[in-house]
Amino acid sequence: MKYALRRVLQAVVVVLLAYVFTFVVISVLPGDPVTNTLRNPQNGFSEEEIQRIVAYYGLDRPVHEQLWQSLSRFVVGDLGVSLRSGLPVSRLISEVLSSTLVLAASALGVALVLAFAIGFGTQYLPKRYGQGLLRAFPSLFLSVPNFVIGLLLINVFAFQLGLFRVIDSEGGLATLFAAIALGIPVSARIAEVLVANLDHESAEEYASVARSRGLGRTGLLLRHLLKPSSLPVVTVVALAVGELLGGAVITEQIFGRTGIGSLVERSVTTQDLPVLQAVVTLAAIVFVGVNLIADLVYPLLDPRVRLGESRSRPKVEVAA
Amino acid sequence: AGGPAAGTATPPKDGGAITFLIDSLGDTWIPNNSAISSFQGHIWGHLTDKLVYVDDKGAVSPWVAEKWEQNATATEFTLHLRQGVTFSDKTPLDAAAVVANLDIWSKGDPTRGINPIGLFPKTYDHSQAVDTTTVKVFFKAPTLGFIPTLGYHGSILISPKTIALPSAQQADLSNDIGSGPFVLASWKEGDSVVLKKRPDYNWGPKALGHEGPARLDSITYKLVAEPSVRTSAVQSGQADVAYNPSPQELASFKSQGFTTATPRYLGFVNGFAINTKVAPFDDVKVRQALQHGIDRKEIISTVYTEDWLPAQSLFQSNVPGATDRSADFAYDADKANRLLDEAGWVKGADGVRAKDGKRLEFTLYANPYLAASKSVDELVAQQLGKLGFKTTIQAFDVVTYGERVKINSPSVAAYEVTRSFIDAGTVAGVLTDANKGENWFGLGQTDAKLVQLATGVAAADSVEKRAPLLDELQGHVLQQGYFVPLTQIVQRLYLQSPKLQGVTYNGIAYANYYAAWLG
Amino acid sequence: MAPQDRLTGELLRVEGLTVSYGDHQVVTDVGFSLRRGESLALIGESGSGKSTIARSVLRLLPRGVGRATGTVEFEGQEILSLSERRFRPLRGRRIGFVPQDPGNSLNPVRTIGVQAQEAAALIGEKGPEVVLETFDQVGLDNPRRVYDSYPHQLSGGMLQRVLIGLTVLPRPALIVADEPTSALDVTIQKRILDLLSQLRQDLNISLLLITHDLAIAAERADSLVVLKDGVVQEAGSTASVFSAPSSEYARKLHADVPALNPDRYQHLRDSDRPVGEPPRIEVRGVSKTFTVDGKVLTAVDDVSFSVAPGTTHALVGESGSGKTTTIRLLLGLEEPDSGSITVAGEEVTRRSHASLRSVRRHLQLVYQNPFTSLDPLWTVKRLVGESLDRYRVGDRDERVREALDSVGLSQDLLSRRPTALSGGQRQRVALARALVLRPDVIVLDEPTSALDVSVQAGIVEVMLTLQASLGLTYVFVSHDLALVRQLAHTVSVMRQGRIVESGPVAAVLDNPQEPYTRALVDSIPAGADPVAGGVS
Amino acid sequence: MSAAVALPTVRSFSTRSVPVGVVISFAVVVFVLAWSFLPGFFTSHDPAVGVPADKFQGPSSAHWFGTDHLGRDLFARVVHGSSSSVTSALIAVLIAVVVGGLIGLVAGFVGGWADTVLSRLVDVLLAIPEFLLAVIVVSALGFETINVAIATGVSAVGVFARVMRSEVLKTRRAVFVEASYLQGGARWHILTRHVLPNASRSVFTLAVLQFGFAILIIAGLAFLGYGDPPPASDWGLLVSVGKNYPLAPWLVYAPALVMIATVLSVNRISRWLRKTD
Ligand SMILES: Nc1ncnc2c1ncn2[C@@H]1O[C@H](COP(=O)(O)OP(=O)(O)OP(=O)(O)O)[C@@H](O)[C@H]1O
Ligand SMILES: Nc1ncnc2c1ncn2[C@@H]1O[C@H](COP(=O)(O)OP(=O)(O)OP(=O)(O)O)[C@@H](O)[C@H]1O
Ligand SMILES: [Mg+2]
Ligand SMILES: [Mg+2]
Ligand code: NI
Repeated sequence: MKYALRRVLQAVVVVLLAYVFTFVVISVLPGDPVTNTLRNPQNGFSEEEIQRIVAYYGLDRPVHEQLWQSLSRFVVGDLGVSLRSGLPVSRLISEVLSSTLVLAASALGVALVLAFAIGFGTQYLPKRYGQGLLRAFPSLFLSVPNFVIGLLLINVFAFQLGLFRVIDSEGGLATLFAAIALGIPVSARIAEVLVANLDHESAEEYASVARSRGLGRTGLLLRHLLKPSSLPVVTVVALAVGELLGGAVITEQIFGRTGIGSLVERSVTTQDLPVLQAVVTLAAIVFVGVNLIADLVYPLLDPRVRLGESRSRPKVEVAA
Repeated sequence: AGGPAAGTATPPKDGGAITFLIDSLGDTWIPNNSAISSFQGHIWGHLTDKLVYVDDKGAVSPWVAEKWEQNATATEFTLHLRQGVTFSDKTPLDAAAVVANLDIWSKGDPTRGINPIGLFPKTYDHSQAVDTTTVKVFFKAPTLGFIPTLGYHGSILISPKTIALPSAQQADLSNDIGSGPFVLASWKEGDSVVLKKRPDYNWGPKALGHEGPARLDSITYKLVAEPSVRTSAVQSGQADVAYNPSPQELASFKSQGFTTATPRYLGFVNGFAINTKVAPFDDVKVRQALQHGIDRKEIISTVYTEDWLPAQSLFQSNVPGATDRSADFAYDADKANRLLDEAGWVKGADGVRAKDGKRLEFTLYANPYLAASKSVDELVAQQLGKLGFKTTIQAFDVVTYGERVKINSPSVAAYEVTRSFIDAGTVAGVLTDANKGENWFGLGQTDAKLVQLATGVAAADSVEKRAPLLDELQGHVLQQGYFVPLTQIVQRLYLQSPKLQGVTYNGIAYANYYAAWLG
Repeated sequence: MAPQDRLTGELLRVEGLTVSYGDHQVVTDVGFSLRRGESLALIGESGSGKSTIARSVLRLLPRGVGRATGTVEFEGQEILSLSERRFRPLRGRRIGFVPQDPGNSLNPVRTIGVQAQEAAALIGEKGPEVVLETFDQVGLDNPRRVYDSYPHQLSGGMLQRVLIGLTVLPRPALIVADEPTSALDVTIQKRILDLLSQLRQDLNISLLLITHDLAIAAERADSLVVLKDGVVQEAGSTASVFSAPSSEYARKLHADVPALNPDRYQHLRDSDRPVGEPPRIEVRGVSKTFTVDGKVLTAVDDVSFSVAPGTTHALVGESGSGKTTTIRLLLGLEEPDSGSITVAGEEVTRRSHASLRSVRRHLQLVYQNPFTSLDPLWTVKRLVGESLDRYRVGDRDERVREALDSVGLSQDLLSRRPTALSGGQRQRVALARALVLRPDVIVLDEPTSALDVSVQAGIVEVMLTLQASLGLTYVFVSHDLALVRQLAHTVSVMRQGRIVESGPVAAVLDNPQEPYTRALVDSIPAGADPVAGGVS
Repeated sequence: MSAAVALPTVRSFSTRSVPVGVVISFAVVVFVLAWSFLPGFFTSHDPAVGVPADKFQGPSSAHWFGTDHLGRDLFARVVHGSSSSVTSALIAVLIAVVVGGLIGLVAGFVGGWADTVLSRLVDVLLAIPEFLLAVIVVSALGFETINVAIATGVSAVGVFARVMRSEVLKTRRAVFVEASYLQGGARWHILTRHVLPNASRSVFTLAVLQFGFAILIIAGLAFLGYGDPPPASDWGLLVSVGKNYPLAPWLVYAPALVMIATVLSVNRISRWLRKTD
């Protein structure tokens, strides 16, 4: 339990640091949505007017003061007000969060289904023909820019086949196809690990021994190989959460969905610092939280690993 | 085609819902702070009314203000309001409400983070409600542009209750009460705004040729950031209007039977304001060479379609007071070459002209407010390249652009203008630095003729007296090469389902669906 | 299958068996036969194809890669060409399999019980009773606990018992055992082998035993097949192969097994050495504890011994008894909690790395595993020469070549990297690296346990020759008593961090005083004793 | 008898045959590199100047990839854009390798206090989703291709730091490092001669893989409009401009296919390197 507590504390520190980090990075560029809107030549504001409004938002104070103020607000749960829209950041986020979570969860579902289909396929298909092709899929999935997948899917399934309507962007099928676009690269990562593990596990001595006990291919796969091969998938999935949240920026843009991703997109172009900070911190919380849970739950799944042991979950090498 | 959409094939009928795909829903919904947004203007245009209506020819006609008078020096105006106009919360839109609006437009409220309306005349002094339907407005100096400005997209009439709210609440669109033909049904930040018709609406502008409530039941503005997704959705019948399709594809859509609309706003044409302090543009010949070296026809045929018009002056040709000055800057490559030769710029081995060891070059900053700007600049760079004039293109996002590209800054030799206005008098405030003018050409008040013309335009107390001054001013600015027009600007483009009819476009090129119907 | 086959005839007949992995042929034209109730041993060095043959018989060659041709007849039925569906019922039911490494042979994430049920299901049993009964039969103390455990919670010996139990549970006619004990401690090896023999007799099961250990084969099998590079070198009854090996290879193999030739290197070992000099190494009352997960573990407990110059001192004991820790203390790689150590009169404990440098010149270590102790990116030349550079010794190339010569390595290897060397070659490189500074003392931590017997014999010979010519002092760690008898002068037997017995090799091994030492000595396979002597 | 540890089999050191897929991958990479060094050799068209009258022509023998909205030859633009695409991906990888590698090396080798501080920093970098991090960084630096490359590099620093650190830790504990120490090796010698070369091997393989991903991330950022102004023709920019013309789909698919082929090849090579390690 001491271990769990330490991990939680560590996670909290990381989240706070992520908050500060974002602030520092974004503050590098002097620019903010307020001055930006004001400087739109259509507006024709004078310099004094601009200064007055900037002062209202406290944007003229030294950076460290701003950071201190925003950090002390953040700690008590106040995310501040969006400079761009003037709405409370917590409201902006709570409005779009569920949409992104649904998308990310569906994408994860799609990714898992695809990955396991590939994984099982490699164990069943004859080595020479189907397998080579199947094994090439993860690589291919990882090489296609996700916006190309998105544009392709939307073109074919929404416009050519009319399966879903883009304006109904939160609808079931629309969400499914967005999830496919977002999930494909993730499925590749999972499949890579899964296939490697299935190969590895099936070459393990215990697989031979189990077969020597009369088990057939399916029995071996389901009773023996599946569980140990899937365990590292927990790690990959936990890491993939980051990719899902990051990838949502583009997927949401293409599929015309609201969500954390499109919120980031909009806020970045206007340098809406409070929103960006909140979103990045939220993403960090989700990522750190999921990984924390994975760390704490893993020992329950894998009898070999005990909580707090230095080698807890197997570290999967993340390739970017 | 500009103006009302073509095709009135089916008779008007009531009912139906349309979907309008838009590339952004702007930033904030605080009415004062957002009214300028090119995106939110669509929604404000249906949620709110204005005091006057300005059509796409710049003609001003009554709306909430039934009639108005002004004194001889154009410093005092009296507005007579229409009776019985109410906000959607049933409170009356009366003289007191108008005074509240005028005050907040002109001054904003810095303590609440509410900006003034940028283009509202700075000469505003105060206004008072004479009775429930009469408002008197006082100015410190002649303000010819006041009445047309009331039809500008910023001047939206909002309920005084809303105006009194703190900014965080005004930012919630559902708190923003207007008197328009539509009311808010629902909205989701960064996603969509759904409007439904207001059944008791009965005070639309006469100019739109429709009375009573709107015909359509609802309008959904849905944010779809990808241009290709917007157009494909209209093409496949999933939506009715796509905002800002790429101009080059319009012809092809048209041939497929879709309606396209490219209304022009009132304002300056798209062109370069030249900083005469920056080399090589400190030489009038180089400026003139630039004017004559640009092939506007090729721009239109390559980047745009024949719906675009070449510039005839520095104003769009629909602006009252604009005159045809195209001869002053007509495309003539030989002339441009000659001018550059005369100015002493000699072509080097790499095809770039040079003088005293300096190359003839400058940077164009593509205007992020105009989608086609990059393509136009690329083409201009190609054309100038043939003259031996090297042009580099720099493109920034809106934020960086606002930071780095400022008009009249020494690093910006040519500022790409995209600016709408409702009254040509605006020009007086940008040409020189007199009266805190924007000093577009970096001349300060050194060009006496320019100063004199600008002051004359500003001080004019009637449109008739102003017209000849305006004409002379346009001629002077163009002959001196201070401004290099490109094309008349179409900043708002629409791709539309052929079923949607009766759409109107106002003087700032916003589509209005009050009178529209689905065939 | 003919009825008489059931009782007496041939159970398994292999003929012209050829196996290849991809286009790499590893077993060529192998043939042998095994009669009902008898046992046959396949022996040969690592990589000679023993496991491959076992897997061919069980049809467990890796899918898609391994391909077997020839004939394998089991109970009169040709099984290589049988469809998987028809063959599957034979696996487990008629042919059982005991694997080499019990630690890897059970699914690590499922309980023993779940896996045991798979074996019970072969004979239609559902409940845990049969399994528990079998566990009892194979000598597992607490069957219920074993049943509920995960593999990692049991020791290697227990796991091997479990595996043997699962194999015999369906009462197969044949058990294929692939090195069933080589991953286990010596003392446990003997018990497991005894268990197998016992069950075999009780249940009348035939055994195809695979081993690299001639001594075990001699002790346990009725007949032998000797393999080299996938080709049968010699086959016949154990007695005949032992008494009159007809092939060169079998003769050499026999000669290289320490247990069968305890006095092979006597002449080298007992050559002249100085007498009366003070001990080169003195270890006095050294203790070392580790704290793991809050638990204190005494790895070395009050250990003392001394080594005379030019002699070999062996440290023996089962795994975890503290041998490696002791020598790490000796080298100054760990700090003892108490006690003192001197090497050539110099204290090595409680000193900094810098101040130890001068001692280290004369004190070198050869690690157990040559696959991890050589930087894979370095060439042999750099590896061997490293210490010369560090200590700025001149004529580097000359001394490197000399060192390679002395361990019997050709100069051609100078520019190779470890990955391009065999295990034996690597260990020789490690030895050369230790020798190149011309130290007085070399510490060797199980230097041959990762190597084949014949390779081991080569290394041992080099060691002893060097000792005879250079007067080196060795501290030699091993769990192999037979090897210790061949090359050491003195020995300390360790158990749970303590030295339980020590003294001259002959005295300790021939006349062990402690029960633990006796158990260790007993577990040396005796070989086919009556005839063994006649061969050396 | 020996406790025959499962040992890696000594591989015969014959020249292992290189799989066909890897050969093709190398060919693709060589081609792309050739494009970026000698674009003029592969196309005679000017990437920046087109014939406006020839705009939006589909792929043909005259214009292999068709022409764009200003009538410029798309193939020429792809070829001329490869230099910048390859360079920016290289910059991204370089930043990730150098900065991440250094952090990982110091954390892993120095340990203690430095490790704690650096590891937290790395945790922060890893906790922010990579693409999000890149978006934030590029928005702070300004939307230019070089900044996009820097942002992409920064976003991968965490991964490289972690891999480097664990490799350094692993190598530092390796038996051969202790052996070198016993041979009289000092800290610096061990670090530079044993730890760094061995730890770098997996970092190198990862770097090759990252090169492919960097191309994708840079393209993704370009897709969002964060890239160089025209007439730059990085692959990502080409796709990002091309997507606005749905009636001319080749403007998206031609550069996208080049990108996919390149990334696929690089990934294949990295995988092969990892296997032959
Ligand atoms: N799956 C495989 N693919 C390719 N080659 C293999 C495979 N398994 C074994 N080999 C090779 O086949 C040869 C024989 O291996 P095998 O495992 O049968 O030897 P062994 O006699 O059992 O050795 P050991 O004593 O080390 O267990 C070796 O050269 C080995 O490298
Ligand atoms: N660095 C360490 N930290 C914690 N425990 C250790 C450490 N090194 C050794 N031990 C423990 O000390 C005990 C003795 O280990 P040591 O390696 O000396 O045994 P050994 O006799 O060499 O065994 P083997 O024959 O398996 O090599 C073991 O229980 C081991 O787990
Ligand atoms: Mg084997
Ligand atoms: Mg040991
Ligand atoms: Ni052994």
